[in-house]
Amino acid sequence: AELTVGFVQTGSESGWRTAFTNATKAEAEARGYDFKFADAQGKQENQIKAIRSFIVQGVDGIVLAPLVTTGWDKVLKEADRAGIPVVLVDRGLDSDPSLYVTSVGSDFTMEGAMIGAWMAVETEGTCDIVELQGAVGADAAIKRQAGFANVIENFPGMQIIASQTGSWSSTGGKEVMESFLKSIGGENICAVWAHNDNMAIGAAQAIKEAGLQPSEDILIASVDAITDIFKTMADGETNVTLELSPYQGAAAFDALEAHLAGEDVPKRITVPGGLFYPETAAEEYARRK
Amino acid sequence: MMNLKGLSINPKIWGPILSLVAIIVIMGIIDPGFVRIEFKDGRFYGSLIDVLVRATPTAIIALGMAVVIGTRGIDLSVGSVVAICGAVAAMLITETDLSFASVMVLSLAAGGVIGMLNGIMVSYIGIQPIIATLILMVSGRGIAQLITGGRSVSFDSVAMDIIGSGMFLAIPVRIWIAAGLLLLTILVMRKTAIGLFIESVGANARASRYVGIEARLFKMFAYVFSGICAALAGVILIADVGIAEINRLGLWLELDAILAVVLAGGSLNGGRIYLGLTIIGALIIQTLTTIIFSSGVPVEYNLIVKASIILAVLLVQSPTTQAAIKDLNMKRKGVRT
Amino acid sequence: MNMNVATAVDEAPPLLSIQNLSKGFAGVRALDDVSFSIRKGEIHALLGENGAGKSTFIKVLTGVYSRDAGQILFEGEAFHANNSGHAQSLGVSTVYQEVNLIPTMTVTENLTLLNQPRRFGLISPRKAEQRAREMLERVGLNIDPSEQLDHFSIAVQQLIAIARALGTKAKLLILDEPTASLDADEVSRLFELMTELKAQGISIIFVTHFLDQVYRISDRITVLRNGQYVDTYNTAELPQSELIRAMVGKSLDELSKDTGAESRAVQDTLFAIDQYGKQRCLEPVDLTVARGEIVGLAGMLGSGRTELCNLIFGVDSVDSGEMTLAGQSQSIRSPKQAIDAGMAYCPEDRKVDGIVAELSVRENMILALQAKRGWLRPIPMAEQKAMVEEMIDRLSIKTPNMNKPIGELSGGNQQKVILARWLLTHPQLLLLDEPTRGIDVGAHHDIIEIMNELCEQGMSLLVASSELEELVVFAHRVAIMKDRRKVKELTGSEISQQSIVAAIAQ
Amino acid sequence: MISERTLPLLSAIAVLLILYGYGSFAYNGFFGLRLAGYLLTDNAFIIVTAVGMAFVILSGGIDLSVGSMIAFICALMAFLVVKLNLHPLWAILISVLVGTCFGTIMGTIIAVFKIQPFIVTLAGMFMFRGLGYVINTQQVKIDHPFMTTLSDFGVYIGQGELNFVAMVMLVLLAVGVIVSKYTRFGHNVYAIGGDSNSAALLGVNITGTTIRVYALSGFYASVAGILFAVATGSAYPEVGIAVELDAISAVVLGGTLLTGGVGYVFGAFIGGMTFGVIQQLINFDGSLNAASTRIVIGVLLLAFILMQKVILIWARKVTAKPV
Ligand SMILES: Nc1ncnc2c1ncn2[C@@H]1O[C@H](COP(=O)(O)OP(=O)(O)OP(=O)(O)O)[C@@H](O)[C@H]1O
Ligand SMILES: Nc1ncnc2c1ncn2[C@@H]1O[C@H](COP(=O)(O)OP(=O)(O)OP(=O)(O)O)[C@@H](O)[C@H]1O
Ligand SMILES: [Mg+2]
Ligand SMILES: [Mg+2]
Repeated sequence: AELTVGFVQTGSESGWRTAFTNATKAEAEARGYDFKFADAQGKQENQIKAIRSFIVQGVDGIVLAPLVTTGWDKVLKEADRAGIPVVLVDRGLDSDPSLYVTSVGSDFTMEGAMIGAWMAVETEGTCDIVELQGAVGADAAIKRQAGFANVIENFPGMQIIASQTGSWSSTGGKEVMESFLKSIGGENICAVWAHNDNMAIGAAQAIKEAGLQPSEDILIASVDAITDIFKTMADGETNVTLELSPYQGAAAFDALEAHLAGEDVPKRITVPGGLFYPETAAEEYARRK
Repeated sequence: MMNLKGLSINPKIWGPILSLVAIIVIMGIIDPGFVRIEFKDGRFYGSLIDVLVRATPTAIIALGMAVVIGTRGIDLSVGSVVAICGAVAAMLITETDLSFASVMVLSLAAGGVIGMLNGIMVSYIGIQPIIATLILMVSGRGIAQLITGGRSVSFDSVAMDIIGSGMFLAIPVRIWIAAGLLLLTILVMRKTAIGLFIESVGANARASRYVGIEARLFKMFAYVFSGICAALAGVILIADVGIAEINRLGLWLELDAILAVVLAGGSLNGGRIYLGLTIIGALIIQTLTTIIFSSGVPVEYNLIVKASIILAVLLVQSPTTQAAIKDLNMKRKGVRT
Repeated sequence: MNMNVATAVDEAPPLLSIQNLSKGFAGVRALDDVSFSIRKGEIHALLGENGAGKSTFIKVLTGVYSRDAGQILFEGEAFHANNSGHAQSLGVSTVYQEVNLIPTMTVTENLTLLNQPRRFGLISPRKAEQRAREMLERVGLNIDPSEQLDHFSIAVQQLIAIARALGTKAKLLILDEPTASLDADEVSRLFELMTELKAQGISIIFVTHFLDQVYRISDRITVLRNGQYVDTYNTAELPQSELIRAMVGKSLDELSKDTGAESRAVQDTLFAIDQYGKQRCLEPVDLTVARGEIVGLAGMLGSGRTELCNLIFGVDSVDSGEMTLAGQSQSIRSPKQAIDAGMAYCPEDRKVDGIVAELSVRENMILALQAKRGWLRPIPMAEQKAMVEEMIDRLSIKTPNMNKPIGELSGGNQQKVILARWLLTHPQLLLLDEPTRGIDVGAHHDIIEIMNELCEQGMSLLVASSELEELVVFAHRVAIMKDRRKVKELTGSEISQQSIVAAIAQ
Repeated sequence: MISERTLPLLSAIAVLLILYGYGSFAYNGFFGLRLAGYLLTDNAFIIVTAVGMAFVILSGGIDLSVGSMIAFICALMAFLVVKLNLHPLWAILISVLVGTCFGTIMGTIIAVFKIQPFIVTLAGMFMFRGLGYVINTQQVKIDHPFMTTLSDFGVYIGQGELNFVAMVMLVLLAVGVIVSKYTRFGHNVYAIGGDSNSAALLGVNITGTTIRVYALSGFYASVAGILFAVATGSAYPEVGIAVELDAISAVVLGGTLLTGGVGYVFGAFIGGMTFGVIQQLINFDGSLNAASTRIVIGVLLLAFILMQKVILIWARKVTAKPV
């Protein structure tokens, strides 16, 4: 019989998130699932409500993209009691692993480390970096920061000299970068490390308007690989972006089906991401547009 | 002393201006770089210029908000209107061959239409403003996502670049736009009777009805105007970075706009509208933000700093403090004579 | 008259003694070095023109405003109320000039606020309602106390406010223009109560503009003028002309008291309504007003005068009947339409329906005219100023300048501004609901003169008033309302206070 | 007793029942104690916040700080329990005290300095969120057997669970209703919301009442924060974003006028449940994408309000007093 699967998404806070939702939905349709979608609008409490509504409806499985890593024990126990398996996507949980089937996703710490490593190579280990964070306290931000810090710790010539929140947006990124350029001086900044592409796009604008050449005078690295960043990169304004795969649905559904079939599923499934450089940017942009 | 006496005609008017000046002066003493303005590549360059440039969207929205608040209303939907109109403008630029002028007109018209929906809900159906506009605040971003299909839209447009970061007479174009809008608004409000009617409706809607003012029409007008202002801000915001990110565009702008109006002395209970001071209010907020960004305060202290300074400004301006200062002055004078 | 006779005779220490009290507002010295005293168990009238400082005095006394200088002794001890509640707890209970109750609460809640009866520590609604009924009974009101206050007319609210003040145990009761919109029966009732209280040794300060009431009830009179103390008199020893001179500062010609206006031949009908009414609100009414005629509307509280005016002016919509104005049939659904048709309406409740408190005197005055002209044709500032100045002059409105917020004017002066607002629109038919509410003797006289003048110029007036004396003076015809229907019409020589009272009582 | 004053609340209840009825009719499992239990639990902390907010709104004010207050209290709880190893009971006590104190401070600024509540509480909103960040920027698990006991405590009624969180909510709701109706403080709140000038002239202590109103709101918001911490056993700095808007709308949907003086505390419960039911309707449908979800929420809100208006007009006609 066809499976009924509920998908609890965090919200639609970014283009990447929308792409993720769409990809997952398309995958479910391709498999002929009865697919139920709940958008939590960026609130954990709404995600909990959605899980409970799926429990009441008696779905066959729940796919959860947790907004935060903590606070799930109770509701996951309820799902467990109702015999409904839960698969995590996008990020993991700080919970008893027996409460979910598996966790599909990328590794934020790893991503931070990859960017750090790229920057270390590019600048030969000497670089004053400014950081554009997303919202304070976002899990992704904390882990990427940690991974990044782990790497640059090894290079005495590398340090983060300023850090601010650009609230995930290009206007925010631009505004913060403008202030950095004034207060620190463009010539004293070697690279920008933006926690998402949008802020990188804004930062590049600010650098340009200050009469400097982004990606040459100041390096720019970011995460997400949204479509628009490839355009900017192709224009030679940012240096690197890290892809976060929005195609996690297939892996999650596979795991769910395997679990329902009584097979063993590994607790952690990592979907690969990769760095993208200006060389392939134009091509990627054309492909993704 | 004479001078000060002249200034103290109305603490309500001088409060916000002096607060702004005080913040800038204090910051200038701590960090002279903050107040330095250079002339470089045919344009002015400096943190204070950034403040002006960055404040324009908030200031423009706050103008509309001031008028709405004058009618004893509130418009929570402006952030979403920014997103919708940004989306409309971006889509029109990328997907059609319309001239830039038509794009502008259509985008602003979209804002006007949404404002009209708000206006109808508030003044003709009688829904409380905060709820009526909350409806569009929630669903408006959804509409914006529908328009672009949920993705962000980047575009190339010379005209938009000019709006976003162009210069005219060495001053950013968007400052001209904001100044023009302010002037136009003041003209419309003060050289016609609209301003009087709106203030009257806001201060006492019943009495206004008795004198034959069509309260509903003018309330409606206020929301339409607010919608158009938000649309204009939306266009400026996307022009700034050449990309319309509907998911975050204009998020929480309504709070800053309301804050600007209230800092300017506007009362949420309706009545007097202070257009010029509203701009000052927006500048105060932006100055704070820019100071926080350029001063190296750790991120997690941003909000505390902002809240503390706002509170300080409010406390100094408050009627109670003013009265206490006056008392003190009187006593001092009393001792002297 | 330095040492006034009244205090010299009295040796007992006064209940309240006010010494050198001063209070200034921006640009106005509302109270300037005022001293006098109130005895135990007397009714003390506080008189003066509009803006003389009576209300300010009361508010300073009860701590609503802080005083700039001066001392108050209450039972021989320094009295310093921080606010009205404090004053109340010290034994001073006040009914302020405008009705100051909570419109959104029920009558019971209003009456028992701060003094709710309790059971087991919680408020007992049943006992509260019972207490409210008792309080209402004292002032002769038979209404359902569980109804919301703003469902009642301003006069009823006034009575409720009085009932509330009477219900609190006070040594000094202050009533600021309590009778402004009451009719004769209610006034008598109130006076009985005041006499009763006086017998219990309670002192009362009483503010009014009705001199006959002053003579009926008060023991002594203190007159204020321009914020300054004029003198205190024994009522019995002071002729009315003297009193007026003390208040106004000059002697006023004997107020022209002709026996009544001539009736006009109703040949040139300007305005007519035919079976005008609304279910649950007003029984269908027929009424005509001729060009240049003043028609009075008389009746008891709640008889439907205000309702009739509201219906005519489109504040409320009728569901039956027809209206013609200047020969044209009208269908009026909103005040705007009424104004466009040539009407104007000065409503009864000036605080709620009249003034726009934050706006200036000038703005308030031109508001109706401007609304009539539409938003596109603003009245040039110079023209505005000229018009406003003329009106301030003509109605002798007391304000330091025309840019003062109207909310800061004294009650009577606010009323004059609202009247001026409508005069500026030059209507064909002017509806006035209690137009002289809270207006002082001098101005009262002026206003009646203005009304006569206007009707000479061909304007027609429909005036609802609880002041029969006034109606008799200027009305050419009086329509009498009772239980929301028109019961009788009196013309010309038929009009007298007695005949009106008789018609109402029928 | 149907009086004019209760009509808005009654029509809100009617519309809530209509919505719930529609859900029960359209979706399997919607009707029943299980979802009912979930509705009470899931919306508990919004409703608790809204009850406090109801007092503020009835007094003619507004409190924008509640969402941040919840975040701050969560962070404080986590700090006290995890970092300082305090027993959760102590942590709860301290948190409630601190929250109430902050409310009192805001109330004092509003009342004594006569600054508009909107802006004072907006500053409070920034301040508390900021304080939350300063205490910790991480997501913290509050692991303590006592917390688990609390969150697991509940009585089953059929399939539905009435758990600790829902119980606290119901108790606080009852307390709120009683305070608003049967205490002098409650009446004073209505009085200053109805007309604060008149209230002052009648002798109501405006300053004291205002301060207490915001203290009360601070109290309710901090309990809401604790309920959140108990329900999820965790704390993170982004908790409660925009909860102030949810709480305000819950109050207003429950028939209370934002201008003050008119409405009922119980309306906060109705409004909060309405939001919950609307959300579950959308979840049960399960076919809406993110964009349509927002739009449908808006449309349902509008429909709710319009229905409420229609019922109100109809009821006024039916119950209008004959002369
Ligand atoms: N709050 C205020 N602010 C400024 N001026 C005020 C204020 N209240 C009263 N005044 C001024 O003080 C003067 C005295 O006013 P007050 O209300 O005491 O007069 P009154 O004798 O009660 O007159 P009325 O008979 O018209 O009620 C007036 O000139 C008035 O304009
Ligand atoms: N004595 C009363 N008893 C009960 N209800 C009353 C009384 N007086 C007024 N009302 C209420 O007040 C409302 C307004 O009456 P209205 O103002 O039309 O009467 P009015 O003749 O103008 O009297 P007023 O002199 O009070 O203005 C009525 O709807 C009625 O419900
Ligand atoms: Mg007075
Ligand atoms: Mg009347």
